[in-house]
Amino acid sequence: MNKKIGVYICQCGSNISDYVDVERVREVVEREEGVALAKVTMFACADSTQQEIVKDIEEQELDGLVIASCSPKLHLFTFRNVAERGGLNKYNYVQSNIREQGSWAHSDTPEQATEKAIRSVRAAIARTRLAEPLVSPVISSERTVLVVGAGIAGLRAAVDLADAGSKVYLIERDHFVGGRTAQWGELFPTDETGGAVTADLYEEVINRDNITLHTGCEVVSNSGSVGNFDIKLRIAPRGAKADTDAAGAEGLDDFEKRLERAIEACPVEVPNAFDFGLTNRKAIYRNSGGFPLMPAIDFEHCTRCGECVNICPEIDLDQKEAFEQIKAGAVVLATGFDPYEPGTDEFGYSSIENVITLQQFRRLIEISGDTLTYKGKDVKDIAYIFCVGSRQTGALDGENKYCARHCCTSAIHSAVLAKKKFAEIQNYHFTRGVRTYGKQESIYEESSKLGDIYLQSFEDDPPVVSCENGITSVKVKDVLTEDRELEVDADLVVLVTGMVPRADKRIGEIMKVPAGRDRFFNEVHPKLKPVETVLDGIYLAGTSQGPKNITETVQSALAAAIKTNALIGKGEIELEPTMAKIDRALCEWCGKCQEACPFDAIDKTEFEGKAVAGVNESTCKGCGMCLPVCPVNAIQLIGFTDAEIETMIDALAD
Amino acid sequence: MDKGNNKKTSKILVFSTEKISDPAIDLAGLLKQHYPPSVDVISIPCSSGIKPRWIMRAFDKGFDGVFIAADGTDCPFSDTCEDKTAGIVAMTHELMDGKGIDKARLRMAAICSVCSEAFVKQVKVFTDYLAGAGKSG
Amino acid sequence: MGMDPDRSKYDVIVIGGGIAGQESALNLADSGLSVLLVEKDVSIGGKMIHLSKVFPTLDCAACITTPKMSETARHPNITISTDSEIVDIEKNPDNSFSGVLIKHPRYVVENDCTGCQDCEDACPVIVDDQYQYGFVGRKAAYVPFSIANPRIATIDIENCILCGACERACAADAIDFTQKIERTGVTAGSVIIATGFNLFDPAVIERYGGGGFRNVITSMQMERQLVPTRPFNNVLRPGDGKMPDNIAYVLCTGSRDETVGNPICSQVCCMYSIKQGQLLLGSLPMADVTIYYLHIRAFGKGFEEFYQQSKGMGVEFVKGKVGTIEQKENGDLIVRYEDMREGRVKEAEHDLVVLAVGMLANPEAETLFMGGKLEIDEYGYVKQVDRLRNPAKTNIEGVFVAGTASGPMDIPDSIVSAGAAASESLSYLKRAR
Amino acid sequence: MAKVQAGFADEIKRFGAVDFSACYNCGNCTAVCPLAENDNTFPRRLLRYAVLGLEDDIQSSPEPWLCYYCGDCSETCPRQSNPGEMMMSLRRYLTSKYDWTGLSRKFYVSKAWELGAIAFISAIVILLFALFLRPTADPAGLINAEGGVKINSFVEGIEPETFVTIIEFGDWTMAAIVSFFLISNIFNMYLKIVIRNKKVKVPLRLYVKEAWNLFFHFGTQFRFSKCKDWTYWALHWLVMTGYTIMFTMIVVILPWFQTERIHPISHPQRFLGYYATFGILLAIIVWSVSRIRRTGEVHKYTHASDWIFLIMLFLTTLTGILVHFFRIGGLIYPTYYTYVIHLAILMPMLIIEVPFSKWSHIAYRPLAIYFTSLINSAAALEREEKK
Repeated sequence: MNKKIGVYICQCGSNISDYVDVERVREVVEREEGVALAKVTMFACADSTQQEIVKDIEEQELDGLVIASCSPKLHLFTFRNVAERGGLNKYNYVQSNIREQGSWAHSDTPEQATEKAIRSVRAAIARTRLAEPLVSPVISSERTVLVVGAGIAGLRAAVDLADAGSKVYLIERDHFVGGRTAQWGELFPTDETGGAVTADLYEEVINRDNITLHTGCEVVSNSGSVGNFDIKLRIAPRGAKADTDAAGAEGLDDFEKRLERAIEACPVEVPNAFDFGLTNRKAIYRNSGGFPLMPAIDFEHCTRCGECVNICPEIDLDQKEAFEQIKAGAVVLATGFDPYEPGTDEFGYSSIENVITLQQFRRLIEISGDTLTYKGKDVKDIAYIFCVGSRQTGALDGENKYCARHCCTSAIHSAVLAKKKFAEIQNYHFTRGVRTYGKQESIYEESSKLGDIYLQSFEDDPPVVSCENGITSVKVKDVLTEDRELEVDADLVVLVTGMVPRADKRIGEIMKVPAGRDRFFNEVHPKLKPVETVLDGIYLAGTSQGPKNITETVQSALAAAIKTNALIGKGEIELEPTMAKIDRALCEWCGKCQEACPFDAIDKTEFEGKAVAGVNESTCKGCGMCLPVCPVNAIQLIGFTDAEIETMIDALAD
Repeated sequence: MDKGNNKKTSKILVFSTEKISDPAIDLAGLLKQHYPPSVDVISIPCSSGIKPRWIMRAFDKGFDGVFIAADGTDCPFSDTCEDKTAGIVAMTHELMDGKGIDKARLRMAAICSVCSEAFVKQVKVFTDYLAGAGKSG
Repeated sequence: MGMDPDRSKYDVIVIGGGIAGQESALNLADSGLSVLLVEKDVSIGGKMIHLSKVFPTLDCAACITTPKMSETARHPNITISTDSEIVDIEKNPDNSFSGVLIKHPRYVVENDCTGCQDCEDACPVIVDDQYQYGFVGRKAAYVPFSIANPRIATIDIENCILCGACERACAADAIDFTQKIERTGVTAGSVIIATGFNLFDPAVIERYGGGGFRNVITSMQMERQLVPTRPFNNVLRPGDGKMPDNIAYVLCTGSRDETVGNPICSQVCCMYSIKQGQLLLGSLPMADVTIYYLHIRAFGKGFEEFYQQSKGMGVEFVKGKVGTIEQKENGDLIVRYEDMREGRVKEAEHDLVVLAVGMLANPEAETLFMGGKLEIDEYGYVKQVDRLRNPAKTNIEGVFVAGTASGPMDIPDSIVSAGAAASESLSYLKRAR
Repeated sequence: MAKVQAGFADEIKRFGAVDFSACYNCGNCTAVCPLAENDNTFPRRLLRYAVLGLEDDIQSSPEPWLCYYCGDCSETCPRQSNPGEMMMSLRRYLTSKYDWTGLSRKFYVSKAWELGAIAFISAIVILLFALFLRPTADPAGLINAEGGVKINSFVEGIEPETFVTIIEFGDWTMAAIVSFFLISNIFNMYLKIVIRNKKVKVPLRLYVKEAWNLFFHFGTQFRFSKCKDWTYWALHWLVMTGYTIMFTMIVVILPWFQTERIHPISHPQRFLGYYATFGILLAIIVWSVSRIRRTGEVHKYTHASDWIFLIMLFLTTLTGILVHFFRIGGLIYPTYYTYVIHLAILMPMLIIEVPFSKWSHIAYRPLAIYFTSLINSAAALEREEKK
């Protein structure tokens, strides 16, 4: 108990010192037992302060360090590193959070915030007095990455992961890769088609030996953690071999034709989800331009008539689902988004015939011939209603408060596309304020110059879609025209629907990835850790983290790739030493701890002739679930021992 | 606790979890959603790792209430967390009964990583309850 | 620190030590590559280090940047060269890149200086402090700013009168007026351009006072007034030091404006103005803040919520571009705008006007390569030649672009883009081997 | 509830407006405009009406006439959508809409129509001279005491007084035609702006009370002086006064103006004539150079009607000057032939430009100010009554 402890109280510029009297905190804690020095700093995290702390540790021979500053979520590792540079064991450093849980939370009561800060720092000092120097265990890590989702983010991440030297499992729940991007035609700003972009990436993926692509595949379970995820995959039957080796000597073109005939032969027709139900497809199907080349069987609707097999013997209606157990060092979630599905009668959706979503409109442009027609009628005047399912505030109150970011540009680009492709199109945009940020402004300008008409409303007065005598019209109180009531008759109303998180939450549940306020997977910090999750070894790519356009999606996929590589590239990972420790003298094996452990990290072992519990260090994650169930209190969690917790309770209670 | 001291705001000890509920409490601060400053927080890895003796220690040392900001279904370790934490509360309640401590002085609620408002509401209601209980007792 | 003359071969040269350059360098260094980080200024940190709190989380910019700066400075795989530029980059037949690293003399021996600021006290010359955007003065011998990295002195030789006072004051004998420009040849397998952006200078807009009105400031100047290391320790209007109580924000100053040659949106001004509005309501509780806007571009994660929150806090939002600003005798300002919902022209009086200036391309990127081989887009930014597949790729194979060098971007986007540039650079090098 | 008519923008573009659909409604143009005020804001609001095709609203708006096209709006427009030229085009459009004959629209959108009409009227004038008026056989009596040419005596068998009366009759006929069309167009304008105004009813007494506006603004062009560059106003005022003086002299007091003898230079007839000629000529030169060089926002975009107007005015002035100096120089035949050509240009210019084209603004502008003041005063009265 003779530790010499250094205490630093950070003003955090003024974030802390505006409300907490840091000088008073310093004066009080300076008198605490073991405190060798107590200082106030402007920015504890600044390099110069770090150097000063290192110097203090060395010169004053400190053996404990307390920094009262922001949340440890931001700078725990920064300061542990400082401690180490001073020659201190990093676990002899304790952070006291007097900003998020101090000055900011109690900015209304500065005096009491100061008192709370004093208690918090004293508790940290008390804990430091008892802190043991710990050594972080190092585990070996698989140089394998599981990428979930083979949309543009997953495909692109897989390529760079593989190039950097990792083995990659790329899995896609659908039978075809490319995700949403494959569904779009010309893309902003280069006017390359989504099909072309995904085809290129697919080519890159299959040309790499160290990428294993599974389509029709999803994660069933995961029992491991960082470095060693034990993941079980289920591969749904495709009804055919996924690769095109089958083409053989026949040549690809002839093989193609045969596949077409096989599809032609299928008697079953169901709505085509790829075209958002605008067209039908057969029970044996391919997405337009989709990869892999081989068609897949929709077993839900297939009648097993065998017509297709007669033409194409490569088709195998008896294929069974398969399971594969893999080990991965890290996981990249590139699971994408769902387009927002408007409710019945939301802006006339599903109650008025010619009201469709932006995604349907994109497909409609793709599948239309020389003229744009919807349900057999020529389309000339198109009304676009923006922010459907996004920015749901005011009169449109809903659960999606966020802006879906890509849709303004996407809708305007689609409108320009339609205008260029088809004759006599007139576009009317009912916006809530156009958000073509950055260089995307150019498409807004182009569309205006082409004669697109923009109207605007605020959240309290959304446009109204109605249909009378077969004429659909949109009315709005236009803020750009003295709040005048204006009306547009439209042949087609396009609801500019944004992105929402996937309705299928299974992967999040299996990997236990938390979601944010917007229900997308949450990053740790938008600036410090934008592609990381709170779970070590699990990274986010693309729109699984939030709405993005394609460039941004690819950027985040690549950022996730390099972070993943940095983590597992060395083949070993340093772990937190926080884990359960059994007091074998006390333990009288009852098995309750083993039952409580979710990681199977506790086994029955023998010690001096009696049965006791033993902890497997590489599988113990330090959750502490075994602690309270022990009837004889024989288990301590390293870093959270009874002594440490209780001394903190005592300090806080004073 | 000294009964004559009921004018003082009730002291509450919160057990939060490093990955789930502590970020929510941080967020409450970030958004300046004020709550009583007599609420102190100890952060641990998982709410199902709280020992009843820690809670009893807190009552012994003068805390009016103990609040477990549980991981709930968001627990990164196991989906059994909720039940296990509830089990800890039940175990502790027995101990509290034995010492004649009002069982309502221990509360638990799942606080997700962004449930800052829920946290603030919980501790405010709890504080009010404890203040009322102090007066009547 | 400083250049080791024997070490002139690197895996990657990162040009620009702002947040994007640092993030790229760290990502590559963590992946085991050696990186040379070249920074033109005397400290790394770029623009971000001078900001106050950043949206939408409102954590202080310094709290995020300083640890990153120390991590970069300490990383064994990263060599930093401040006060430096790299010119005449060329692609060699073996696909490597070589260039000339020019290190400008600091007139201070980097390894000897302790950052004690004694020279600063001794120096008799006072000039405008560029890091405080002209609000206060600094000496000719000075430590750039309190959280600079490296935090050592430098001598502003253009303003120095060579009196020698600093030399006499320096206990460490670190002042050395004999330092010369050093030129070193460096080679690397790949180059990342992270040269950032320039701020729009509103002096060209006459109807906003052309830089002549006393109480019209830029958003960057307001940013400096809001940081903890601020010049006045409070928000004051520069004309007379009065605490403002009615502040106007003029959005799209120099952005989305063909007349100044910048037709695109700067992507950050809406959000930083909203953020400053929130911070101002915090530091001047009695003040009114009015934001004159065209469209609020709150598009990122948590941005719309942040915008709604500031409306709830009482920040006024007025749709309409400010046409003219006029200065009254007492320094107050009259802004004229159209209220299109009422069909009327309105004038409003404010005691401080903040011009939300946008981003412009940094033309330096264009001159890095021999013969101007690097392709620039129509807005002057480094051209991304394959935005949909390889967003960091430029027209020169092996050269990548990170952050705002490729276009306007906020901090989260810059960081992600820097990660992408690092990843593409890493893959490029691995494929080449 | 108003229906949006997307095609209307194209109709406006026929009258000259360039890329105005680029507008993103920032309101900068209105805010920088020194003339936009209170309820009469422009140009953005009018541009907006044009984009949306709110025809009735445009036709009932006096605002296009309240704009003097200083070009500030176009110069500072962030999207370079030329609100100033848009307002100019709206004036052309409105001129065509006030005109019930439909001729105005034809003249504006078709060069063939406009040039054809000019040629037609010129031909009539020349034909009338050629058919009915024979030059006198004896040129000796055509020189007056001052050695100049007698202007009213060149037709055989017609006394100078009679000649002046004939020309005066021609002038009056032209004035009658011009006035008939102009006044009926003005009435149309009055209906659209004041009578069909849905917001207010103008009480009769206001017509008298606000009448000073009409004369004051006609005489001073005061609003124009509020534009940033006073030289624009000065030049315009010079032209306007010169034109008015000239018009008065040739139509109202022709016998006083077109005299047989040449008055000394101090005589007001010569003095006023020189003033008018100088003013008009200066303006023609400045405007033409500016339009050719495209200096200043105002003259960046030139519609065919602008050039035709300038050329006609120039030719009229030039022939007028020539007649004057040929007279002084005693050149008999050049004087007479030039005089005929002068009339052959002047007549079509006045008949076409005044009621159907550009020159109608001399009436529409002060009237628009008058009508605006009527509406605004009426609205103010109604507001007061409500209180």
